[in-house]
Amino acid sequence: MTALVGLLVVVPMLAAAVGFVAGERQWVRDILTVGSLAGATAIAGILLAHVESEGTVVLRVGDWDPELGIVLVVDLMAALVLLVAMATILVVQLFAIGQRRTAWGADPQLSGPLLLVLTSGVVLAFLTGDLFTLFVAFELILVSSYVLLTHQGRRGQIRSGMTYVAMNLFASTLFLVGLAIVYASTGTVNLALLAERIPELDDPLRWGIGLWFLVVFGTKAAIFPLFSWLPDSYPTAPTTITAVFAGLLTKVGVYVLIRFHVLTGMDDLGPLILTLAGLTMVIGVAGALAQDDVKRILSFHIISQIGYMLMGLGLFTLAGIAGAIVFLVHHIPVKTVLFLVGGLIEEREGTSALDKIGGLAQRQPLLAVLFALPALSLAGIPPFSGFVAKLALVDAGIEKVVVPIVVIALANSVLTLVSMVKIWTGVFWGSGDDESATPIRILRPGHRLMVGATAVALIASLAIAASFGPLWDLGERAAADLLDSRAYIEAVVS
Amino acid sequence: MSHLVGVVAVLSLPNPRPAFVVALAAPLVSAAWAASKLSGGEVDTARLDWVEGLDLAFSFRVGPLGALLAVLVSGIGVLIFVYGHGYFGGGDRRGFAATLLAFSGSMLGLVWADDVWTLFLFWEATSVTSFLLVGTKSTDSTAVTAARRALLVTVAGGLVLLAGLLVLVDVAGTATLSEMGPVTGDQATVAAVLVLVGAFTKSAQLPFHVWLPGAMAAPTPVSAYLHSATMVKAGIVLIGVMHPVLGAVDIWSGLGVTVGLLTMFWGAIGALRHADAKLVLAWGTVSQLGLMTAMMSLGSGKAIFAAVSLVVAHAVFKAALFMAVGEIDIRTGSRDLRSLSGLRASMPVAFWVMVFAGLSMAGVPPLLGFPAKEAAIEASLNESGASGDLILAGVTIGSVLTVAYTTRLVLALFSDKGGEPTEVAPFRWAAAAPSVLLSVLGVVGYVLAPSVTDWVVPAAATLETKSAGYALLRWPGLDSTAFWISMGIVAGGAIIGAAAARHSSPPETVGANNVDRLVDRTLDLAKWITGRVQHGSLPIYLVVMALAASLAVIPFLGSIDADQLHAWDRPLQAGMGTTVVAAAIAVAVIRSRIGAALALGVVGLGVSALFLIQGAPDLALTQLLVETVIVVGFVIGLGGLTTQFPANGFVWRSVRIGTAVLAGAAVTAALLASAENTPSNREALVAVAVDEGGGNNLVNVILTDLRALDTLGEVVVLVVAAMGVLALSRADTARGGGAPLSDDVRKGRR
Amino acid sequence: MSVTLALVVGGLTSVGVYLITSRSLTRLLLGFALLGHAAVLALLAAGGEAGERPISGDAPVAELSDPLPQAFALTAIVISFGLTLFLLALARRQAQLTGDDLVEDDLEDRRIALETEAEGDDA
Amino acid sequence: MIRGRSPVVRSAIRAASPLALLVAAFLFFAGHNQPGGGFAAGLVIGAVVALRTVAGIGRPQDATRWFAVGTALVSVVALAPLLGGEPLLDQVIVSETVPLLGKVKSGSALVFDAGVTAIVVGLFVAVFDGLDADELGRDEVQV
Repeated sequence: MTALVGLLVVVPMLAAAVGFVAGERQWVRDILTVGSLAGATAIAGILLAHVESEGTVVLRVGDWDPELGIVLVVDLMAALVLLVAMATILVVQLFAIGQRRTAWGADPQLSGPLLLVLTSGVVLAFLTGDLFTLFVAFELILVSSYVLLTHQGRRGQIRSGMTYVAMNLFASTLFLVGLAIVYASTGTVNLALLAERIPELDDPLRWGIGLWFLVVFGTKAAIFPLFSWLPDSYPTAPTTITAVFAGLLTKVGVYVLIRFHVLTGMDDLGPLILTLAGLTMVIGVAGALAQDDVKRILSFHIISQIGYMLMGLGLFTLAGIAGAIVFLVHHIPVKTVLFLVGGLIEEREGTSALDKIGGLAQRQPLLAVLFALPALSLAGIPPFSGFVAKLALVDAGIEKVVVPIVVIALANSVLTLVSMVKIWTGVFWGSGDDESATPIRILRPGHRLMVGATAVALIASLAIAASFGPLWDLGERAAADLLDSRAYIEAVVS
Repeated sequence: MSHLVGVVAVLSLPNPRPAFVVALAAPLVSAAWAASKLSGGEVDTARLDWVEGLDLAFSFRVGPLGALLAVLVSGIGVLIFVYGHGYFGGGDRRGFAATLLAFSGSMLGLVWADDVWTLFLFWEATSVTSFLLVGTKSTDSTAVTAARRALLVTVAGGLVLLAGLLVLVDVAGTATLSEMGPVTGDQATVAAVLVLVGAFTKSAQLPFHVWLPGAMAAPTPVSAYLHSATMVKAGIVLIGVMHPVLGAVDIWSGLGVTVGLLTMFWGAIGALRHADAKLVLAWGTVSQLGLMTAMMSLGSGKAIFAAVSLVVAHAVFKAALFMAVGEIDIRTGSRDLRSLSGLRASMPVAFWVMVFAGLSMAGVPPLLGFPAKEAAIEASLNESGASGDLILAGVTIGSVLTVAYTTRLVLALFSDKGGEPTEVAPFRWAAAAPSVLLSVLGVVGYVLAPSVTDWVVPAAATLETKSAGYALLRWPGLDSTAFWISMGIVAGGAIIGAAAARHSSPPETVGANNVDRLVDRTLDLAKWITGRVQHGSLPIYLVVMALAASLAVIPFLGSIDADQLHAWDRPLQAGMGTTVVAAAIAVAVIRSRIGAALALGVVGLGVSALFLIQGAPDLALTQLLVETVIVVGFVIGLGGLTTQFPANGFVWRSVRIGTAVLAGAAVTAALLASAENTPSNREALVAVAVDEGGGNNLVNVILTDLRALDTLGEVVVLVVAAMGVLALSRADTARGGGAPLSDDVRKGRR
Repeated sequence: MSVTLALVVGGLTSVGVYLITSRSLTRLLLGFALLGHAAVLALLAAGGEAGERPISGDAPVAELSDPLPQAFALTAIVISFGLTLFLLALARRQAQLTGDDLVEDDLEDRRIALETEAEGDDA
Repeated sequence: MIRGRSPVVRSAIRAASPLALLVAAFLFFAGHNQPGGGFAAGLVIGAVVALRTVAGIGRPQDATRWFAVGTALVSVVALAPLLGGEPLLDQVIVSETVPLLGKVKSGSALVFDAGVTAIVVGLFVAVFDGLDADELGRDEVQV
C-alpha cells in the first residue's frame, strides 16, 4: 500500500517532466497525462477501499522516524477527497484534449504537464502529515496554477494573474512565518506531534496559532475577507484550467483548514469561524447576483459555497465536520461540471456574457440539461447531492442550535437559485443579441469528447447523490477519526 | 415509476408528432391503478433508504387519500395531454410533453410521500418543473419573468418548509409521516408556522399569491393542469397531511383560516375586475384555494371532509373552465371579455362547457360543486362562538363573490357586444373533447354523489377520523340552514355578477411588481455590496489581507514572556540587523529602480551576514548567490522601464504606512510570543545524519535525505517557474493587445 | 528568542508590506523579496539561539545551531527565488503590453463598483 | 549591458568559466560535510552557462533538456526503492574518502543532488533566455 502512495506523489511529477520535453509530440503528452491521471484515480480508489477496511495507511518517506522525517498519512478523509479529486482532474484533462487549440483552450504543450504538477501538489497537500511539506505542496499547486493562468500572456490574464500571484505569495509568506511560530513553540512541524503539543500550549498562544493559520489557509480557501483573488483571476483563464481550479483548489484550502484546526483542537475558534462562514456565504452570493457573465457568476458561487464547508467546521461537532467533508466531496464534481458547461457555452457562442447569448435551450438541449442538473444541485434542490450536503449541515446547525447560521444557510440557497435562474434565463431562454448573427461554430471532432467528459463528470456527481448513504457513513467516520486525534497520532507515531 | 419511463420514452421519440399520445400512457396507467384502489383496498407502501445516517429515505404510502388525489392528478393529466395535442396542433413538443409528464410524476410523488423528505423532494420538483412549464415561451420576457417569480416564491417557501420540517422531525423524532403522533409545545409552534407559510406559498395564499396570475403566461394546458388538480393543491394537501401532527398546535387553525378567508375574498375581488378570461380564472383559483385552505386548517371533521370534497370538485370544474377558455383563445386569438363577441353562436360547445363548469364553481345543483360548497357552509355553521360567526360570514361573502365573478365571466364572454361577431378558427376535437368530458363529469358526480362520498370519506378520514360520518348530499332538504344560505349566495352573487358583467377595471398587479422589485432591489444590493468588497484593486486586497493577519496576532500579545527573551544572540547581530532594516527602508525610499534593486542587494548581503552570525553558513552561501542573480535579473528584466516610481496620494500612502507598521509589529509580536522553544532532538538528528545519512553537514543531509521529499517538490517548483518565464517571454505580443484602460476606470485608481 | 531578530523580521515585514501595496509592479517585486527575507529570518529565529554551524564534529552537539529550521529556510529561499523570477517575467510581460509596470484594476469589478457608486450618488 | 558583448567581457567570461566550474564541483562534492551542495553548485554553473549564452559564447541551450535530466535523476532516486519493496526515497549510502575533500558520501543522495544541480542550471538557462528574449521595445535601456 505504501508503495502506491509513493507512486501517487512522484509519478505525476515524472510524467510532467517528460511532458515538458516532449516537444511537438502531442500524443506522448496525451498518453502520459491521461495514463498517469487514470492510474492516480485507480490508486486512489484502491487506497480508499483499503483505508476503509484496514484503517489509516502511513508512509514514512525514506523510512525515517516521524520525529525527523516526513510522513504521508492516508486516513479516511484523505482517501475520500483524493479519489474525487483525481477523477475530476482526469475528466477535465479529457475535456482539455477535446478542446485543444481553440481560442478558449490552453496551450496544450504546457497545460497537460502543468496539470500533472498541480495534481502532485494536490496529492501531497491531501496526504502530508507534515506542515512544512504542506507548504511545499502549496507552492507546487500555486506555481503551476500561476503559470497555467498566465502562460498565454493575454493582458487580462496578466492582470488577474498578478492579483492571484500576489495574494497567494503573501499568504505563502505568512505561512512561513506561521511555521516559524509553530516550530518555535513546539519544536516540530509534524502534524501528529502538533496534535499532541498544540493543545498543551497556553490559550493565547494556541489561539494566535489558530488565527494565523486561519488567515493562511483561509486565503487559499477564499473565505471572507480574503477571497478577492478568486473572482478576478478565474474567469480569465482557459476553461479547463478554471474548471480544475474551481472544483479543486479552494477545496484544498478548506481541506487543510479542517485537518489542521480539528486535529489541533481549535474548537474555541468555532464562533469566529461561523461568523466568517456566514459572511462568506452572503458576500459570495451577492457577488454572484451582481455579475453578468456566466464564468464570473460561477466564480463567486465558489466563495459562497466555501461558506457552507466553513460552517461545518465552525460547528466543531461530529455532524458538522462530517457535513463539511461530504459537502466538499459533493462540491468538487458539481462545480467542475458547471465550469465545463461554461466553457462549452463560450466555445459555442464565442462569449460567456449573459446579454450576448440566448435561446440555447432550443438549440442545445443537451447543454441545457448538463447545466440544469448541477445548477439545481448547487442550489440545494433535492434529490441532488447539494441538497443532502446542505441538509446535513443545516441539521448539524440545528442540533447545536446556532440559529443565525442556519437561517443564512437556507436564505443563501434561494439567492443561489436566483443567480442560477439568471444564467438560465439569460443563456438558455430568451434570444441573444441578434439571433441570426450568433456564431454557431462548426463542430470539431473534439467537441464530442468535451461534451462526453462533461457528461461523465455529471454522472459522477449524480452517482454521489445516489450513493450518499455510504458516503455519509464514510464522512461521519472520517470526521470521528479527525475529532479523536489520538487515532491519528497513534497511527503516525507508533 | 411509470412516469419516469414515460419521460424517457417521450424524449427518445424519433418523431415529434405522437409526443402527447405516448406521454398520455403513463398517467393513464397510474390513474387506472389508483382508481382500482378508490373503493378501499390495502394500503400500499414502498420504501427505499437513501441516506440512513441522516434518516433520509424515499418512502411512499398509498392509502385512500393518495388514491383519490392520484386519480385526480393522473386522470386530469390524461385529459390535459389529449387537450395539449389539440391545443398545439403540431410542432416539436417532445420537451414540453416530457416536462409536463415529469411535473405530473412529481405531483404523484408528492401526494404519495410518507416521509417528510420525500415530500419535500417532490415539492421542490414541482416548483422546478413548473418553472420550466410556465417559461415554455422562453423568448417572451413576460413569461420568463413570471416563471422566475413563480419559482422564487415557491422555492423560497420550500425552504421555509424545509426549516419547518427540520424542526418538526426534531420534535416528532421521526421523518416518517405515518409514524408521527400529535405534537405541541414551543418547537411545534415554530414548526407549524413554518410549515403553514410553506403551504401558503405553494397554494398562492395572501400575500404569496402573486406568482399565480403571472403564471398564466404559460400555455393553457399548463395553466389548466397546474391550477386545477396539481401544483396549487400541493399546499392544501400539505396542510391536510400535517393536520394529524400539527393540528393540535394553537396557532394552526387560526392562522390557516384567517389567511384562507382573506385570500378567498381578495382573490374574488381580483377575479371580478379583470378583463382577461384566463386571469379571471386565475384569480378565481386564488379565491377557491383560500376556501380550501380555510377548510383544511379549520380541522373539524366536517371541515376536512368539505376541504377534500372541494379539492375534487374544483379540480374537475377548473380544468374544464381553463380548457374552454384556452379553446376560445386558440380559435379566436383573444381572451378579452370586452372584445369577444358572438361566441355563443359560433362556439356552442365551449359555451355549454363554461355554463356547466361555471355552475359547478358557483355551487349550483345539480352539479358536483353544490354538495361540496354545502359541506363547507355546514362546517362553518358547526363552529361556535364569535370566531364561528366570523368564519361563516367570511365563507358566505366569499361564496357570493364567487358566484358573482362566475356569472360575470360567462355573461361577458358570450354576450354580443354589437358589431361583427369575432372570427373563429375551425373546431378541433382534441381541444374540445376533454373539457366536455369534464363538464359532464360535474353532472355525473352530482348524480352519483353517494359513490363520490364513498371515495371522499375514507380519504378525509385518513386525515381526521371524525370525518367518517359525513356524506355529500344531493338535496339537503328545505329545513337545512346551509341550503338557504346557499340559495341566498347564488341569488346575490348572480345579481352582482350580472351587474358587473359590463365593467372591468384590471387592477394593477401590485403584488407581482413587488416581488419583481424585491428581486431587483436584491440584485442592486448585491451589486452594491460587491462594488464595495470587490474593488478590483490589488493593493486594497493586500491591505485587507495584511490587516487580517495583524488582527490574528492579537491573542499572541497575551503570551509574550520576557524571561524567554534576550536582546541579541551576539552583539554583532544587533549591528547587522540595523543595517538590514536601514537598507530595507532605503529600498522603499529610493525612487529609482536600479537604486532600489541595489539596496535590495545590500539587504540580501546583510541577511547573509545574519545567517552566518546565527550559525547557518549554508544559508548564507545560498542567499548570497541567489541575491546576486535576483539583482542582475532585476536590472536586465526591468531596466527598460522609466526610472521613477509613480507617486501616490497622501491618504492612500498613510493607509499603506499604517498597515505596514501594524503588520510588522504583528509579526514581531507573534515571534516573541512563540519563544518558548521546546528543544528539538538535535542529538537524534546528529546520530542518524552521520550513521545513516552519511554526511556531517546536517542541513545538507536533511535536504537530500531526511526531507528529500521537500527538496523534490522544491525543484519541481523551480522547473515550473522556469517554464512560466519561458512561456511568458515567448507569448505572442499581438495576441495580448487590448484597449487601454478607459478613463472612468482610471479614475478609480488609487 | 533574540529580540533583535524579531525586530528585524518585523522591520522587513513592514517595508515589504508597504512595498507590495504599491501600484508599481517593480515595487511589488521588491516587497516580496523583502518579505521573503523576513520569512526566512523568522524560520531561523525559530531555531533558537545562535550556535556553531550545524556540521557534526565541529563542536559538541549542544552547541550546534538547530539545522532543521535552516533546512526549511533553504527550501523557502529556493522556492521564493523561483517565484521571484517568475514575477519578474510577469512584470516584464505587463510592461510589454501596457508600456508601464502599473498594476491594473479588474475592469469588470470596477464597472460594477462604479455603477453602484453612480447610483449611490442619486440616492 | 551584457548585450554590449565587448571583447573584453567575452574573454573575461571565457577565462572565468573553467574556474567557476571548478568551484561548482567543489561545492557539489563538499556539500555533505561542508557548506555547499547541489543547489549552490547549480547556481554557479548556471551563472556561467547564462553568462556565456548572453555574451554570445556557445550556442543557446535548451532549458528543457536540463530539466529532463534533473527530474529524471531525482525521480529515479525517489522511486527506485519502491522496486526493492522499500519506502519512497529510502536511500543507499556508500561513503568513501577522497583526497582534498575528505569523506564523501556517494550513492543515491549524490545522484539526487546532481538532479537538483541540473534543474538549477536549467532554471538559469530558461530565465536568461526568457528575460533576454527581446528588449522592452520603445524605451531606451537605461542603466
